[in-house]
Amino acid sequence: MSIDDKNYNLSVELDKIHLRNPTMLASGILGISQSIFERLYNENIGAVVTKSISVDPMKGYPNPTVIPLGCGSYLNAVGLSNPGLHAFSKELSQNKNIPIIISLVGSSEKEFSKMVKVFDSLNILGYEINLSCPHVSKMGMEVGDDPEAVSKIVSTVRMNTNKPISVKVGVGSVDVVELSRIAIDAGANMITAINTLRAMSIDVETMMPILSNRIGGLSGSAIKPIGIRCVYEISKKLQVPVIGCGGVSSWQDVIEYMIAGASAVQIGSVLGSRGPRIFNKITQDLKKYVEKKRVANISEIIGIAHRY
Amino acid sequence: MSIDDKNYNLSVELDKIHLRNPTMLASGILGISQSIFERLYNENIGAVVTKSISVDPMKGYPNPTVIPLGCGSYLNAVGLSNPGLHAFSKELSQNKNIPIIISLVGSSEKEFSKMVKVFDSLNILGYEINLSCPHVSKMGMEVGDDPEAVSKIVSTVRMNTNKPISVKVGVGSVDVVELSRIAIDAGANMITAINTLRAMSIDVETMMPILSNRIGGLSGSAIKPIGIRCVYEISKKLQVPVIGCGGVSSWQDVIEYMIAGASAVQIGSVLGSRGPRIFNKITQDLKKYVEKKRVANISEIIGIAHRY
Amino acid sequence: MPTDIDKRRIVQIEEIISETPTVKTLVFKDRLSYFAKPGQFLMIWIPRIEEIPMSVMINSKEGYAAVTIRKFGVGSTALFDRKKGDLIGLRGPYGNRFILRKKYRKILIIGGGTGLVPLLRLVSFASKVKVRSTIVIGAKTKAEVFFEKVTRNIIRGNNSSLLVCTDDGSYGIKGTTVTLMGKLVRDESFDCVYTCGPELMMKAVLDISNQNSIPVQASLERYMKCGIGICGSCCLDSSLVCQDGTVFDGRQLSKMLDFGFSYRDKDGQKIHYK
Amino acid sequence: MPTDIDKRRIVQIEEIISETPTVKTLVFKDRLSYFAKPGQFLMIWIPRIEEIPMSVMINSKEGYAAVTIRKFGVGSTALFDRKKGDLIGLRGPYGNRFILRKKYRKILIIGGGTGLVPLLRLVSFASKVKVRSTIVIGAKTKAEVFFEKVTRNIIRGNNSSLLVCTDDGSYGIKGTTVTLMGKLVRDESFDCVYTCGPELMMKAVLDISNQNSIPVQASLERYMKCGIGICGSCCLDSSLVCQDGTVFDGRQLSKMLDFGFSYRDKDGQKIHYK
Ligand SMILES: Cc1cc2nc3c(=O)[nH]c(=O)nc-3n(C[C@H](O)[C@H](O)[C@H](O)COP(=O)(O)OP(=O)(O)OC[C@H]3O[C@@H](n4cnc5c(N)ncnc54)[C@H](O)[C@@H]3O)c2cc1C
Ligand SMILES: Cc1cc2nc3c(=O)[nH]c(=O)nc-3n(C[C@H](O)[C@H](O)[C@H](O)COP(=O)(O)OP(=O)(O)OC[C@H]3O[C@@H](n4cnc5c(N)ncnc54)[C@H](O)[C@@H]3O)c2cc1C
Ligand SMILES: Cc1cc2nc3c(=O)[nH]c(=O)nc-3n(C[C@H](O)[C@H](O)[C@H](O)COP(=O)(O)O)c2cc1C
Ligand SMILES: Cc1cc2nc3c(=O)[nH]c(=O)nc-3n(C[C@H](O)[C@H](O)[C@H](O)COP(=O)(O)O)c2cc1C
Ligand code: FES
Ligand code: FES
Repeated sequence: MSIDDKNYNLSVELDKIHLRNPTMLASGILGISQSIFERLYNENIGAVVTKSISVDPMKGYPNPTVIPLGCGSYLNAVGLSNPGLHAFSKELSQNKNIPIIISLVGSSEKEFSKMVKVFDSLNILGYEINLSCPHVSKMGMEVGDDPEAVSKIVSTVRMNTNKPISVKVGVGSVDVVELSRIAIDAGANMITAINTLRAMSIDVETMMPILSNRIGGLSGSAIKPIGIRCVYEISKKLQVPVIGCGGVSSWQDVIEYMIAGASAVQIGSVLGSRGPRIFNKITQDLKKYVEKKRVANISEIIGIAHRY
Repeated sequence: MSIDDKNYNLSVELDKIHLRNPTMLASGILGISQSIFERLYNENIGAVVTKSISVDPMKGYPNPTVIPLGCGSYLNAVGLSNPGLHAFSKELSQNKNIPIIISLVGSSEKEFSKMVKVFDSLNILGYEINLSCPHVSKMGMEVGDDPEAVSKIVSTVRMNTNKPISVKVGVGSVDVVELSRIAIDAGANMITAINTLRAMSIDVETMMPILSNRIGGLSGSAIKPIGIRCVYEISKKLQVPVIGCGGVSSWQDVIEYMIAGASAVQIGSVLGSRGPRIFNKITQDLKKYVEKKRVANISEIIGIAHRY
Repeated sequence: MPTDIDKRRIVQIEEIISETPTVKTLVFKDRLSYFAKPGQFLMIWIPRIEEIPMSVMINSKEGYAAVTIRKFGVGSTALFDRKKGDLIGLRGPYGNRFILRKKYRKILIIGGGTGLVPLLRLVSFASKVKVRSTIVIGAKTKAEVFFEKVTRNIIRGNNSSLLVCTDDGSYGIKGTTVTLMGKLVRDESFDCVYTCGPELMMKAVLDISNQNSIPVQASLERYMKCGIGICGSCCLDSSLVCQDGTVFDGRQLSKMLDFGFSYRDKDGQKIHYK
Repeated sequence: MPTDIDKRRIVQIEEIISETPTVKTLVFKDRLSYFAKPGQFLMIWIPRIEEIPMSVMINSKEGYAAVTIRKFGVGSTALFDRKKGDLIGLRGPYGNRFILRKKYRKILIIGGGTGLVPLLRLVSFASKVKVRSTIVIGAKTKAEVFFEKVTRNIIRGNNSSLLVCTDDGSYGIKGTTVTLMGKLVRDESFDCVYTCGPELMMKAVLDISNQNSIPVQASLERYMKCGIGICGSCCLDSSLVCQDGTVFDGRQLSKMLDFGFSYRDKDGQKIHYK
């Protein structure tokens, strides 16, 4: 792809991972189809993170599962629906050059080791462990809120792979920096911050909760200032790459996350209004930015805000 | 005031407090002047909560302290600036009929008892204890994240007054329902939820954090779905009045909070775009709502969402 | 940025039309739906039960629209069972639309079941701009034929024709829409074929159109959660049916490996059409 | 909803005019500020140092505006020390404005120090609609007089007059703006008096206007954090200077107990003017 050469100055390094640019697909967004991953790659994305995969297929919650709230914010409780380990490893089996990170979710160490054993032979960059889904019991946040479980799960994944591991944290009842530290100590190579925040929306006319699960996760523009804060705090305290996530919808948002300390950013909700093209748009805009600012490589700006 | 009779069907009860309607001023918003409180009362407000007051005057952080983020959201780190116990008790000394709740902030039990001893002789409805300011060390959230400190402070205030006490909780590292339970067990009569969420904004052009304190609290529309969720969860578990707060800007938002379980709501950030008149506007709209829906008293809708 | 169409409206069902024992049309007032383009769909919220995608049915009253449901599983049955005066929620209309090129004079419409819904909006539009339509409505048997009267009303005075066929010959022409289409394109020339209905029917329509070099457009269905291009549940090859579709043209359809072959279930696993 | 004006713009200082040893005007390009109304102010961000309210100074270039700072404490000194090419942030313009009624033919302007900034925007506007202004600029001493030339340029050819006075008589007329105003209103008639400057001066201007039954408008200053009606730090009796003001008329001012009497400090405590 000639895109790569032209974007030389947008490349970033995440542990052992080299990305042609810092944009990534956030987990759970369009994340179950190899054909879609290929399309996103043609839209110049840096890497894709898959939907969080569990050992067994999960149907998730009934609809409504996704609610647009206006102003670029969304509420969702899809309930981690996913095709499961086997169907998904088949889905990715033909992957050659798409930079894919598999997101994993589960409730026991055994489940995680089972998945990594299967996925590790695929052509993938690494893993993201989802410890922060705010609306599924016994998975996600309930694990993330239990420091001991986090440590055990991360160590288990570490023991079963040499590929880089990111742990995805959220705003739960363990401090985000503390949780990140536990994950890193247990063998994670980097941190993704943040997942959605536990939230709810009730219809005033019918007086009923809208999501079938009642409570879900808030994403999009609303959470950007919280994501920026988390990335800033984590990157200030820990010497590992941080992947920023939450409310990115433009090149300015990417830069804001990077200045705050992110080495790359994940993009999700904005696809609801801008479609997959947004990746190409943002990448082109970033290119203009580094050229205008005469930045030799975009990674130079990572964490600059810590100086002030 | 003839307003009272006309709005008979909007009245709500919060423990021993009777309010002519469920709208309240959120703490920290226009909250230091008796003249302003009188103006708000003429705008048909249900009650005012003052700026959080500490024993000694506090200058707060240098500007910038308040940032409009667009879409009805704001970031602030005023640093609990306030005129202190003595100047403020003088400010309120002439109060007769304005329904005022004093918000208290401090770092030790002694400070709280000192304040309550002075304020208790004023014409006020009760107290709100701020345990959730996310950007001032040793006060607010750092206290709220320490269950033992919460318990001690609330008991101390309880011992020094017979007036109703609300404890204001936020999204910190103790679960909001757990924290509320601790506060109630220690003698609080009700809960205010939620305060702002720890957040940050960095200017892309200068690459510098905008707030002088770097980190502040997110308020306004962005946090409404989180506030609704907290009110829903607290009111589901605890049998005490809950005061909803966060992102209210219209009568629909008031109703949504009440359906979720709030007995009253506090309104803050929206004053930045709508001014004090918003209270009269919302109250009139609520009146139309109860008339249209033929609700005898608005309190009938409190917590209706729990049925579904 | 999410726009007006994303805002949930709560509407009252003002009229219910029973089309067949298992198909009903629910009429409601909603400006955005009234202005929906042919091929667009709504996400219909049945409070505390489901939210399902439904094409926007036309209604003769200004400012009104409708949905036509076939009773099927949990969600569609709950919607089917709504009474006059009940409340449902809507967001949308979402998706792209059938395109009627300026140069088209005569078009062929092949509809099966509720697939007629988006097609009738198209026929109505074509009628207004004086494009002649030949509409083929197919059903298994007489009892399952519906929309015949509505269609006649729409095309009245426009030199268009309506052909009804049933698999068992109990009403109209005996045979499937596909066999009928084969005959029609041999005898007459059409500028474009538009279709919506069971996927295997649409696949056959695509094949015949390709063989006869007639442009074709089809409105597809896939399992949808968000309806707006976020969740990925509606993916079909590299397309998102909710955002890139629901309407695809012959060129796009011919390249798709999944079209007429497989779809994804609620958990995202691929299932093959039998 | 917060609108465009709330959006922080980062602008470059393109020109610096030294008005006196302690007063400078910084010129920048910003469309919203260019269109500011007389009396409106900006919140000026000096990155990592302060954010302070500043009236919007006019600039002759299309699309440009300026601020005129008196070096004072931390924030104003930092702004004063900015160099050409430095970046500052802006939000606003905020607040209401001076009102120039259609029927006014002749107005009196009383300005002290940087209080002239909003007044010059008013004079410029008055000039355009052919209203005659008598402008009184006051300063302690000759070295502190500024804006004389700018003002002359604005009123050129408009039959308006500019009077400069100094307390020590080192330049222009000897005396304060207030004594001069006393004389002016005795000799001539004005449709309205507009003032901005030290509060005690404005208080005296209010009193004289009331005694002579002349309408008066004053642009006030209070400590401001948010500039948009949220924090309450700018409260003056039951008004918010940032949202209800900065401009108040004689009727409002006469009812205020705090005007000319007390203001609130950074912690909200009331301080009395000495
Ligand atoms: C764009 C579009 C327009 C449609 N228009 C109409 C219409 O006008 N009239 C009509 O009767 N039907 C229409 N459908 C189909 C309709 O959405 C499904 O039949 C309906 O959702 C079934 O829901 P259920 O709860 O009854 O089924 P379930 O019992 O939940 O599932 C049965 C099957 O129904 C389908 N289905 C269920 N939920 C969905 C969903 N959220 N999205 C897509 N398919 C689903 C799946 O194939 C599923 O296997 C349309 C579908 C799409 C995608
Ligand atoms: C609407 C308005 C318009 C103004 N226009 C101008 C102008 O055009 N030119 C000019 O030189 N000055 C103007 N000022 C005054 C200017 O804002 C203050 O002089 C400046 O903020 C001083 O800041 P500092 O950091 O230097 O002072 P500090 O050392 O922080 O404080 C000294 C004193 O300055 C004042 N001050 C400080 N910060 C603020 C603040 N945020 N808001 C209001 N007053 C403050 C207070 O009286 C304070 O006691 C205006 C003020 C207001 C409210
Ligand atoms: C519909 C939807 C589904 C999601 N599913 C997952 C998931 O499976 N695993 C996960 O780690 N995060 C999931 N997320 C969270 C996103 O990856 C991301 O952290 C969050 O949406 C914030 O980013 P955004 O504001 O760009 O959307 C999901 C978000 C949405 C909106
Ligand atoms: C400028 C500002 C100052 C605030 N100061 C306080 C405070 O002193 N004490 C407190 O408990 N909450 C304070 N808050 C939080 C509000 O009371 C409220 O919880 C929060 O703003 C959410 O409500 P809103 O979205 O309606 O603004 C402050 C909020 C703002 C915006
Ligand atoms: S339905 Fe969610 S992407 Fe299409
Ligand atoms: S400056 Fe905040 S209310 Fe006026």
